[in-house]
Formats: sequence, C-alpha cells, structure tokens
Amino acid sequence: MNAETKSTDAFEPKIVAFVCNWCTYLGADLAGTNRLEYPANIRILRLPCTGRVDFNLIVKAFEIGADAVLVSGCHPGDCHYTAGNFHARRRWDLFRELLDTVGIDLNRVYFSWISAAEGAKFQKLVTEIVDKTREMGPYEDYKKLVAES
Amino acid sequence: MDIGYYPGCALHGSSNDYEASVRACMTALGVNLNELEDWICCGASAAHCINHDLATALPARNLGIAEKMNLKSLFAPCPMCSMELKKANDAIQSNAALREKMSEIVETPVTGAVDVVNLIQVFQAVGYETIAQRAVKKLDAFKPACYYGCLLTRPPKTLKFDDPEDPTSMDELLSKLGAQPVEWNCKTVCCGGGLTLCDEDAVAAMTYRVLQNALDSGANCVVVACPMCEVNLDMRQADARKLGLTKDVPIFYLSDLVGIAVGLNAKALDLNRRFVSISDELKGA
Amino acid sequence: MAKIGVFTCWCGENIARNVDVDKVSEAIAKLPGVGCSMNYKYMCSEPGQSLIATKIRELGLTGVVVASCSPHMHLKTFRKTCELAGINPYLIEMANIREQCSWVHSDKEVATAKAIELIGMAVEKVRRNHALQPIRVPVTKRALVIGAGVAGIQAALDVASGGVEVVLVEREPSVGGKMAGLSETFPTLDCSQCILTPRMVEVGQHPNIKLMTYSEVEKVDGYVGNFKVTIRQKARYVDIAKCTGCGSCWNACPKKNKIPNSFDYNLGNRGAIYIPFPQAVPARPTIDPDNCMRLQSMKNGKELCGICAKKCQTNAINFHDEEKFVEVEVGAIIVATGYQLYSIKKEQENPRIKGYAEYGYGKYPDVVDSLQFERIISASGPTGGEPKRPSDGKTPKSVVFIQCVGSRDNAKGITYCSKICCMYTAKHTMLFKHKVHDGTASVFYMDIRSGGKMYDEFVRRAIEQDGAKYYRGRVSKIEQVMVDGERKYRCYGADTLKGTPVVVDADMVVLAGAIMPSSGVTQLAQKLSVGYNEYGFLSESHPKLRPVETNAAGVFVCGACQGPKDIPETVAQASAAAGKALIMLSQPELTREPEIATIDEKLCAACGACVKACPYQAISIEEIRDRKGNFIKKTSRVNPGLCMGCGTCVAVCPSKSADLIGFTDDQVYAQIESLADVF
Amino acid sequence: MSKPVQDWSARVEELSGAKLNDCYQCGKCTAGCPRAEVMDVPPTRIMRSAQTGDVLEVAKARSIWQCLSCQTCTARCPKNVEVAGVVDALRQISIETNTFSDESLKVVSFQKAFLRSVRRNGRTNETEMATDFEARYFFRRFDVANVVRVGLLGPKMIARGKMHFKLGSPVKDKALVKRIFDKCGVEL
Ligand SMILES: Cc1cc2nc3c(=O)[nH]c(=O)nc-3n(C[C@H](O)[C@H](O)[C@H](O)COP(=O)(O)OP(=O)(O)OC[C@H]3O[C@@H](n4cnc5c(N)ncnc54)[C@H](O)[C@@H]3O)c2cc1C
Ligand SMILES: Cc1cc2nc3c(=O)[nH]c(=O)nc-3n(C[C@H](O)[C@H](O)[C@H](O)COP(=O)(O)OP(=O)(O)OC[C@H]3O[C@@H](n4cnc5c(N)ncnc54)[C@H](O)[C@@H]3O)c2cc1C
Ligand code: SF4
Ligand code: SF4
Ligand code: SF4
Ligand code: SF4
Ligand code: SF4
Ligand code: SF4
Ligand code: SF4
Ligand code: SF4
Repeated sequence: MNAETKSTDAFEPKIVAFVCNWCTYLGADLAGTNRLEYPANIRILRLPCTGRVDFNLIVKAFEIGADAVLVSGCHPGDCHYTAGNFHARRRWDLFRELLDTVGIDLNRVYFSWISAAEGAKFQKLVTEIVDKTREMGPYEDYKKLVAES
Repeated sequence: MDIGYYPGCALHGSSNDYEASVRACMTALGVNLNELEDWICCGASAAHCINHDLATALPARNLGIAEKMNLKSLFAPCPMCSMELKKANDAIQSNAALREKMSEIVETPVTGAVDVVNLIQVFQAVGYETIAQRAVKKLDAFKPACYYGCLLTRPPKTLKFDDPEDPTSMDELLSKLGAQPVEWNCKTVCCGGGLTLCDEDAVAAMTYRVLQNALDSGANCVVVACPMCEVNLDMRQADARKLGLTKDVPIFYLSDLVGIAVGLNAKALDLNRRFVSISDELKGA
Repeated sequence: MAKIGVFTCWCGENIARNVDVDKVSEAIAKLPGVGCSMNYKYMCSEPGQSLIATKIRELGLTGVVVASCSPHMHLKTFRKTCELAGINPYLIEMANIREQCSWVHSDKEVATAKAIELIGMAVEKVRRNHALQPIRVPVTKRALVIGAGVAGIQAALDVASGGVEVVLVEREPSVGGKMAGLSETFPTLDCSQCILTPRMVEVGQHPNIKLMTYSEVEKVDGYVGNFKVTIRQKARYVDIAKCTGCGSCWNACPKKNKIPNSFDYNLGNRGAIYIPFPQAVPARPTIDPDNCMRLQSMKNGKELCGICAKKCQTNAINFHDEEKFVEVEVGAIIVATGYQLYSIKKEQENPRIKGYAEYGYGKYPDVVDSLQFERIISASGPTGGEPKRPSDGKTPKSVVFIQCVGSRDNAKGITYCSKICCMYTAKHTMLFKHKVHDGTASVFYMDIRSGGKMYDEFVRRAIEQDGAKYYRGRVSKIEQVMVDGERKYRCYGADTLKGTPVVVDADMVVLAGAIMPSSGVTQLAQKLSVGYNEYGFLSESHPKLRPVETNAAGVFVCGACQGPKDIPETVAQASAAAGKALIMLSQPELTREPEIATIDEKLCAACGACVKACPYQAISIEEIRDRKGNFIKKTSRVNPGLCMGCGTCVAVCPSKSADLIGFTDDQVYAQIESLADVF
Repeated sequence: MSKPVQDWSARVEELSGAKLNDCYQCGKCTAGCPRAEVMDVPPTRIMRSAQTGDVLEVAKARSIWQCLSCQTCTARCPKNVEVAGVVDALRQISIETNTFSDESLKVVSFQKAFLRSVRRNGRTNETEMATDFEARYFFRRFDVANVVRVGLLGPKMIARGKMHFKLGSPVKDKALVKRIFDKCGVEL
C-alpha cells in the first residue's frame, strides 16, 4: 500500500486474486456497476480460467509480499471451458499439500466460486478475506522463510 | 468343509425337524457344523419392534461369540436369524461408535467380521455340481414351487442375495437334481408367518394365496428354506382349505429334497411329523 | 526499446470523482518504458480514440495501456483503434480503474494509489505482449447429420434448403427413426406416417442431400470447419442403385414372415430380405445375413436358396457385397441419434441400472412397453391397427397403463423424468378407447406433467371425455393369474389420494419405460469430443443460451439424444441446429482468437499430463523425426483448430514447456512482480 | 419411560436410519404391502406422518402392529426408504409413549412375552411364552376364543413333538442376557 497516505503502523493486508475471465471477473465488474464498496486491498489478475492457475503462481504472490491469495472461478459445471475449473478443483487438494510442504499457511489461501451474477458475493468475500487477514496480521513467516533460503 | 452354525430358537424348538434335516443333509455332504457355544436368541420378530438397541445387541452377542471362536462364516438356517445377524453385522462393521457401544453392552468384542450365510448359500459353497455328483436319486417325482418367502432376499440392501423379485437359486439347485420347479407368482410373497399366533384369519388368507398359486401353477409340493414358512404353510393349511384351497400341499425344507437326492431316508430327515402328511413317493421311498 | 503510451480515462465523473487522474498520469509517466502518459474525459469517444491514434502514429508507440473501464466493455473498441492507427491490435492492455477502483472505493487517496498499481501491472504485461494474428481457418461448406429420425430429417432438410450440401447418415436400413413407428401423435392426434412420410421422401430426393442408410460414423478427424469423417457402409447385399424396389425378392423369400421385425419391436415378422416397413426410404430391401440361408450356407462353401437373386430382374442382389468405408469432408456436424426405451426386463446390460422383475416384462407376453403398444394400435402395425394382445390375439378389454417405469426411480438407477410419457400415455388411453368402446383404460401415475400448448387440455380430455381411470400411485407387482379360465394380469397398485391399495385385473399392461439415449451414443460422443451426462445424454454448451451448440466447436445437437423430448420440441431444436450450422458455414472463413496454447517442443518431456488435462482433446503426443525419418523424440503438440485457450495444460505441465499466448508465464509473473515494490 | 422427545421426525430418523424427506408419496409401499387392505393407516400415510413429524396419531394406529415386517415395502421403494424400519420406529415410540391402542394389545403382549422369555432363559421357550402370552392377554381382554384356538393348536403341536416344555440346552450365562436387556433399557 501507499506508505505516504496511510500511517505506517496500521497494517493493510495485501491480497492477490487470480480470477477467471468469464465468471468471477464479471462478478467483480457487477460489484462495481452496483457500487458495492469493499476494501481496496485486493489486486485482481485476469486469467482465462482457474485451470490456468498453477501452484507456482500462488507461491510467487507470497514471495513478493502478499498476505493472502484468492483463486476464484466459475461454479463447477458452469465453466466456460467445460472442465477447466474442474481440473483446478481436482488440483486443489494437491495444491494444499504442496503449499503446506513449502511452508505456506493454508489459512491464507482462498478458493471460491463466484458467478457473473454474484457481485454481492464478491463484495462479501473480499471483505471477509481482508478482515480475516487483518486479524491474522502480516504474513511475516513466509517472508522470513524466503529470506533465510 | 467346516462352518460355524447358529441354530436359533426355532430349530431347537418347534422346528426341530428342520434341524434334523439340515444336520443329516450336511453330514451327508461332508459339511461339519461348529455350533456357537452358548448362543442366545437373536431377538427375531420381537426385538426390532420394541427396542432398537436390543435388536442389534442380541445378534451382536452371537456375532461376538463367533468372532471369539474364529469363525469366518456363520450358517443360520433360519432366514430371520440370518437377516438379523447380517443387519447387525453390517451396522457394527460400518459404524465405529456402534462397534464400541455394542461391544460394551454384550461384554464381548464385536467387529462385524463374520460372514453370515443362509442354507442356499451353504449349498452354493459346497457347489451345485458337487451335490449333483453325489446324488443317487433323481428328484423327477417333484414339481416343487420354490418358496423364498420374505427374508431370504429382503431387505436387498442387507441380504445382497439373489434377485428380490425373481430369485432362482433354489430352482437352479433343484433342477440340477432332476426336479421340475414351476414358474409361479408367489416366490417372495409373504405367507403371514410373523402373525401366525396373533391374527389367524389374516394369516389363513395369506397362506391360501401362496398355496393355491403353487397348485394352480402345477406344483405338487412347496419347498422352503425357513422354519417359520414351514410351520405356517403346514400348520395353517386346514384354515386355508376352509377358504377354498383345492387340495393338501406337502411342505418340504430344501434340505429335505437335497437329502432325498443324496440318498437319505424319511426317518433321517424327520419327514414324518408334518401336519400335512407326505406321500411315500415324495418321501423318496 | 519499449515506448508505451498510457491513456487514463475520467469516464466523465465516474472515475475522476474518486481517482486523481492527474496524479495518476504523473506517477505513471515516471515508469520505465512509458513514452507518454495522459488523461482525457472520455477515452472511448471519437476524440478520445483519435487522441490515442494520433499518439501512436506521432510517437511510434510500441504498446498501449488504456486505464478506464472493464475490458469486457471496451477492449474490442480499443483494439480496433490500435489497428486503425497501424499497430497490432494485441499490443494493447486495459487497466480496469472504474469497476475495480473508482466505483468500489470511496477514499480518493486509496483509490488513486490502487489505480496507479493496476496501471503498473498492465504496463508490465503490455511490455511483454507480442503482435498476434487471429487464426483463420477455411470452411468446408458441407454438413454431416448423424441419425435420420425426425430430428435428423428436419435438420438435413433445413440445411439443404439453405443451399448447403448435407451427408445424412442413418444406421438402420431406412430413415424415419421412432416417429415412423408411432400411431397417432399428441397433442393433435394426427397420423404419424401421414406427416412424416412426405419429409422422408423429400430427404431421399433432395439434390443437396446425400443419404447414407445402413451406415455409421467410424472415425472423425480434423476440427471446426474442416472435419474428415470416415463412414462405414454396412454390406446390404442389394445394390440400391440398380434395385427398383419392385418387391419380387422379398415376396419370394422362403423366410418371409418368419423373422421377428425389430421395426415392430418383434411383434411382427419379416423375411431374410426385407424392407422394414412399406414406406421405408430408401424403398430398397436389405438382406439380413444372420437369417439368409444363402449367406449362411456360403460360410460352409455351399450355395443354398438364392431365390431372391433369381427373382430379381435387375441383378441388384449381390451375395458377395462387403462393407465399405467412405471419407467425407464437412465443416459442421449435427448429431441427432435420438433415443431408445429403457429395457425394463430383469436382466440389464448396464450394471448401474436395474430391471423390474416385479412387473414380469419379458416373461409375460401381454406386458408390453409403450413403443410396442404404438405398433399394436398403429394402422400400419402388425395387427393393422386392431388392438390385439400378443399372447392369443384377443382384443383386450381392460388395459392398465403404468407411468414412470424406470423414470424417477432411484432404486432402478434412473432419477430423471422422461417428460413425454405422461402425454403419450394419455394418448394411448384415448386411442384404445376409440377402438374398444366398452374397454377400460386404467392409468397408474405419480404426477401428470403436461406443460405445453394444449397439453393439459389433452390429458383432461382423456379423463373427462374418454373416461380413462387415473389412479395416483405406483404399481408394486404384476402377477399373471387365471380368472374364470381367462388369462389376466393382476396389478397390485395404490390409490394414494384415497389412501388405499387397489388391485386391477388387466388383459394387457403397457409400461411407459424411461427414455434413454440410443445405444452406442457415448462412443460416438467420444469420437466427436462432445460431453455427455451420466446417462449418456449429450451435453449442450449452455442449457438456456446455447441449447443446440456443444463445447466441441462445429458440432451441434438436436432431438432426443440431448434429453427426452417430444416431436414439437425435437423439430424446433433441429431447425435451430440447422440454423446454427448454416450461420457457421455461411462465413467465408472462420477466425478465432489467437490466445491459444503453445508447446516448447525442445523442453517437452512428452509426459502426457497436458493431454489428459485438456478438456478439448486439443493436445496429442507426436513423434519428431529428422529428414531421413529417424526418430528424434516425442513431444506434445497443440491442434490450433481445437484449442480454446483455457490454459489448463500450462498449469499442469511439469516441465513448463506449455504456455498460453496472451497469458504467458512471462506476462503473468511480470504482473505479479510489478506489485513487489508496493507490497 | 424414556425421555420425552419433541421432534418426532428426527427421532424416527434416528431409530430407523430412514431419510424421511426422500419419500415422494408414490404409494408403491402401500401397493405391495400384504396387510395394507386391513390397515387403518397404510404405509404411504405412515411415511407421510413421519415426514411431517405428526407421529403420535399414527402411534395409536392398528397398522403398525399389523405389519408383518415382511420388508416388501423397503425392497420395492423407488427412493430406497427404509419403510419397514420406520414402522419399527413407530412401534417403539408407541410403546415408549404408551399410545398403542387396545386393539393392538394382543400383538404387543405377544412380542413382550417373547422377549420376557428370552430375558429369562436366553432363548425362547415356546410353551412358557404361549402361557405367558395367553395369561396376560386373556386376563386383560377375556378373549376366550383365542385361548380356545391356541389351546386347540397346542395339543396338535405337542403330538408332533413340536412344542417343548423344557429347553433343549440351556444358556449358561443367563445373567449376561439380563444385563444386555438392562443396558438397552428394555422394559417389559
Ligand atoms: C411410446 C412413445 C410415444 C410417443 N408419442 C409421441 C407423440 O404422440 N407425439 C410427440 O410429439 N412425440 C411422441 N413421442 C416422442 C417422439 O418419439 C420423439 O420426440 C422423436 O421420435 C425424437 O426424434 P429423434 O429424431 O430425436 O430420435 P429418433 O426417432 O430416435 O431417431 C434417431 C435416429 O438416429 C439413428 N441413430 C441412432 N444412433 C445412430 C448412430 N450412432 N449412427 C447413425 N444413426 C443413428 C436411429 O436409428 C434413428 O433412426 C413418443 C415417444 C414414445 C416412446
Ligand atoms: C416468475 C417467473 C420466473 C421465471 N423464471 C425462469 C427461470 O428461472 N428459468 C427460465 O428458464 N425461465 C424462467 N421464466 C420464463 C422466462 O421469463 C421466459 O421464458 C422468457 O422471458 C421468454 O422470453 P421472450 O423473449 O419470449 O419474452 P419476453 O421476455 O416477454 O420478451 C418480449 C419482449 O417483446 C416486447 N414487446 C411485446 N409486444 C411488443 C410489440 N407489439 N412491439 C414491440 N415490442 C413488443 C416486450 O416489451 C418484451 O421486451 C420465468 C417466468 C416467470 C413468470
Ligand atoms: S427384386 Fe431386385 S429390383 Fe426388385 S426389390 Fe428386390 S432387389 Fe430390388
Ligand atoms: S437367398 Fe436369403 S434372402 Fe434370398 S430368398 Fe433365400 S433366404 Fe431369402
Ligand atoms: S413424463 Fe410423466 S410418466 Fe414420464 S417420467 Fe415424467 S412424470 Fe413419469
Ligand atoms: S400451470 Fe404452472 S404451476 Fe401449474 S402445473 Fe403447470 S407449470 Fe406447474
Ligand atoms: S489451452 Fe486449454 S484447450 Fe488449449 S490445449 Fe491447453 S488445455 Fe487444451
Ligand atoms: S505436460 Fe508439458 S512436458 Fe508433459 S507432455 Fe505436456 S507439454 Fe510436454
Ligand atoms: S414406496 Fe417409498 S417413496 Fe413410495 S410412498 Fe412408500 S416410502 Fe414413499
Ligand atoms: S413390512 Fe410391514 S408395512 Fe412393509 S410391506 Fe410388510 S407388512 Fe407392509
């Protein structure tokens, strides 16, 4: 966050979101169209499908200092690509294991389904993630881990 | 072949002819029956109506004994017993909390590891081919209506035995031994045995339906694998006659017919105490 | 050297109210590689766009970022702007500072800071963008229609009338499907043949339709616009080009009327050389090799019978006929393989589905399924429309109809409603009552589903005018009994409205079996890469908005292969599929977004992970050989015609050899890293 | 008496393991039930009452004691509902709440006599059971006809060696059987 505008001691969580182009990105657009206010702590990366998200992208986000990561796509069965998000979902269990192995706190990774019609759900989810992350505090552990290795 | 054996109350009581028949037949086929030590009643028709826990605990006690005796499979000639035992076995096997609770109640560890089998399954284990090879007498005088009743196949989820609507395992065995089983409607229609002492009129009507259909389909006897079916179809036949049953129908246990085929006589099979007497021809004389 | 132009939009007040656009432009101008950074009131307006175009030309920009609204709103607009200004349209990115920023964050300072970061991410991405060309694929202006029931017939006629050639493939000897065997049809009770036969004839004669009966799809290669399909024509033993359909052969066959006719669901008979029904198209016979004495004897080197060939004046019969493989090239494929009835009997092929031993179907001759009953009351049926029961040919006086047999029955393994049986059962009761005036038609049902124009009125008519007795309850068991020397079928049912059991003695029982997809449809679906549900019904792209398209580009579905359907719906869907195919085939060439996967063949370990993960079967493992043909290595390869650009392969590739153009690892990592300084 | 239960649907589900809301009231259980003809509340309606939780009415019904536990209903239910198990649950509830009707006394007495015999001996003794049943039932209902009928049957069975006055082989650990009954909270 911008250090000049915010007092340095107030912790502002930094969230990276990987979202699919067809559902969640449009859900976020809808939140905007409906002027549903949510915390400004999230940075969205638009990808064609959650199927495109691999483990390394999530790790990368933590490496550059994210405090939490969100992966969000179409509801199962509504995937624009028939089965792309299904693959993402199946990989999710594997992800969790891997993330755990490299020492990432699984409480900081979120996976959700948000459709193009669910602007309010997007607003709610982001708010919740930011609140929870604020509670957990900055993700110093992983930064330390990276610094050490 | 060695197998665990749970006779149940009926075979030690009113249906002791069934026990005689089963034992004689098994001996002839070289099946050794290891009777459960100090078995108790499985609760049969009563426990499940009165107390849910008791309905599992009574069979669980017997399963516990079987496990202690290291019996892999347990033969219960009465389908009601084998159904109750199987049901309890399945429930205990799939539910850890229940496993603990029951082990505590019956003061014996029970895990649900015993394979409970009925009479037909024992014959299947011996092998229909083997039985046919041992047969010394062709059952060509018999046109049996094979009666499976309620609990050999039902509830299907528990029994997983034969088709619950059109079972054929008994027909297949008897055909192999030279009998000509008839196609009929009432293979799995309830005979009313459950209420034989409480609602005689209703039971008579049900018995009539089953027996008359057997006769109409060309049968000269009905073959059962259940002590309750036997008592009910045999004993209530006088009442059924009053309702119009056209003639007497002799009732056999499946083990009787297999026994006759492998050369056992009426005395060994205890065929002389039926309410409806059996002709000499059908006694295999 | 990159020279990127960044154009920040005010969107009137929409952005400018909450984002300090001047501050944004100022901050962005400082980023390395940014050649110009400015803002304007309405970037998407005519002057806004020309501002961008002018700067592109003036400064020779190598990339453009427009910071404004959602790319779903205006990415196309600004791509066109770039193209007009002379740079590749894929060298532009958008930063969404309206939907994701000014509209959702009210604190101006915070929103301004976030806007700068979002634009920074876009700048990092666009720096790595490449000039791309949309993929253009040529289109073969010919369509393949698989299955010639009423759906396939309608689709073929519509496409052909649109001026496009059609290859219509049907696996039976005649077109017509199930409808050709129906009696009269709801909701209007018009005779099925009367309305279908003219169309069957038209299909046989249409100059744009190449009809291939007794044929099946063997193999499908290629992709949208350019399919190569191999069709297997089974040996018919009759040259239909020579044959005139005179009938001398089938009338002389010694097996005449001795072999059960599957068209009549085995209620009637045919010969070894036969046409399945008099109105068949083509009206040419087929020899059934399993029952022909000559063909059987030839296996033992003998030549029995042969009467048909002797009778034939045109020498059309060829006992040495063999199956042929024909390859056709088509641009679009319409699947119309229809349905079959659930087989009801105790023995079932599919282990997940159970039969109804309690109804005695297959054991009791007079317990028939609904399609058999259609033949029994059809004027063209084996009894000439006189209702006669199969066992003894007597006219049934009491008929019991049972609905939802298989359908909606979890215990038997089918959970869905078959949708049409409520309607055709009502029809059956009417047709029966119209023929047997003193007869009783009793129906056991669970719910009556008659949503449709004039449908409920139709069902009510069956009850109110024709006196069908409807009982709300399932039947538990059917037993064959003798009542006063007459064979009856005793149905043990329930009347749940009254709350009691009911027993009805019937002369005949008709079971409304569940509608299931045709046999073999899943194998066909796999050849076409079309999805299907757990029962084998083919999957449309979207149940509401793309009901006849599939997720395999260029493949369309219609009729009962997609789900249970009556004729009106089937025909509507067939015309829709034809329309969609015509739209596709009317384009001179197809263009597709270039954002697809690529494989670095040097790195690829040919592990096959991507092949398995790809939802479109767009990747395959191939061999690389040198010019002499020596094997070098294996690699995976993407078929650009099939790849839809989902990126799943990229995520699963363990060697990082797969990448997605437009969303490359390079680009995505750069976007994330651009946040490193501010995080 | 067990603790009073407020939510009867939940209690029925707990005792029977049946998923009550799965029932779509198709009637197939009633259609195949050999006793439905004489039942005041046939199985489909029993299921309906259990579904809505309105169970005490049904607990009074004759039907639940007329059921033969033949399992036809369960075997044929298209929704795989344990219908016979629901009937069992209702029987247990009717005993717990003492709501079974006078008409059902005979069957209830019989079942209790059966279990009393098991509790005492570990196995049933038919003669003892019949006497117990007749005694209790007779004294409560003065059903002379029944005594006569069973009385007529008795000699027939004895003549055929089918009725026994003593147990063949007695259970050794009878105390355990009593403990099992007690631990299950069975009151007879
Ligand atoms: C008893 C009954 C009565 C009915 N009555 C009415 C009514 O009165 N009114 C009404 O509107 N609807 C009625 N219907 C519904 C009607 O039959 C269907 O809506 C209609 O037939 C569906 O047409 P279709 O072309 O999709 O399928 P089908 O008629 O099944 O045609 C499919 C065709 O594809 C062929 N095929 C299958 N697989 C392949 C393959 N792999 N390769 C090549 N060819 C293949 C088949 O041989 C068949 O010719 C009734 C249905 C039933 C069961
Ligand atoms: C309560 C309710 C809930 C529903 N929920 C669902 C659901 O969950 N899923 C589902 O699939 N379907 C649902 N539907 C059905 C769905 O609304 C319709 O299928 C669909 O809207 C029909 O689209 P249409 O274009 O034919 O008609 P309409 O949506 O009615 O569009 C007709 C248009 O024509 C215009 N118009 C009318 N007359 C003229 C004229 N003379 N000149 C010019 N313009 C004219 C009208 O202004 C209107 O814009 C629901 C319907 C209702 C009533
Ligand atoms: S006789 Fe010859 S021409 Fe006539 S229908 Fe038969 S094959 Fe065709
Ligand atoms: S050769 Fe075959 S088809 Fe021809 S007449 Fe003889 S049996 Fe019939
Ligand atoms: S359409 Fe009617 S008969 Fe057919 S499955 Fe649906 S409800 Fe049952
Ligand atoms: S009118 Fe509407 S609510 Fe009524 S049955 Fe038809 S679809 Fe259902
Ligand atoms: S991007 Fe998607 S569709 Fe294309 S090859 Fe990869 S997995 Fe298949
Ligand atoms: S996953 Fe990667 S390495 Fe494996 S085959 Fe595909 S591209 Fe090659
Ligand atoms: S058969 Fe099953 S679904 Fe049908 S009414 Fe009975 S319990 Fe309900
Ligand atoms: S178990 Fe009881 S309710 Fe079910 S069918 Fe048998 S008698 Fe009827």
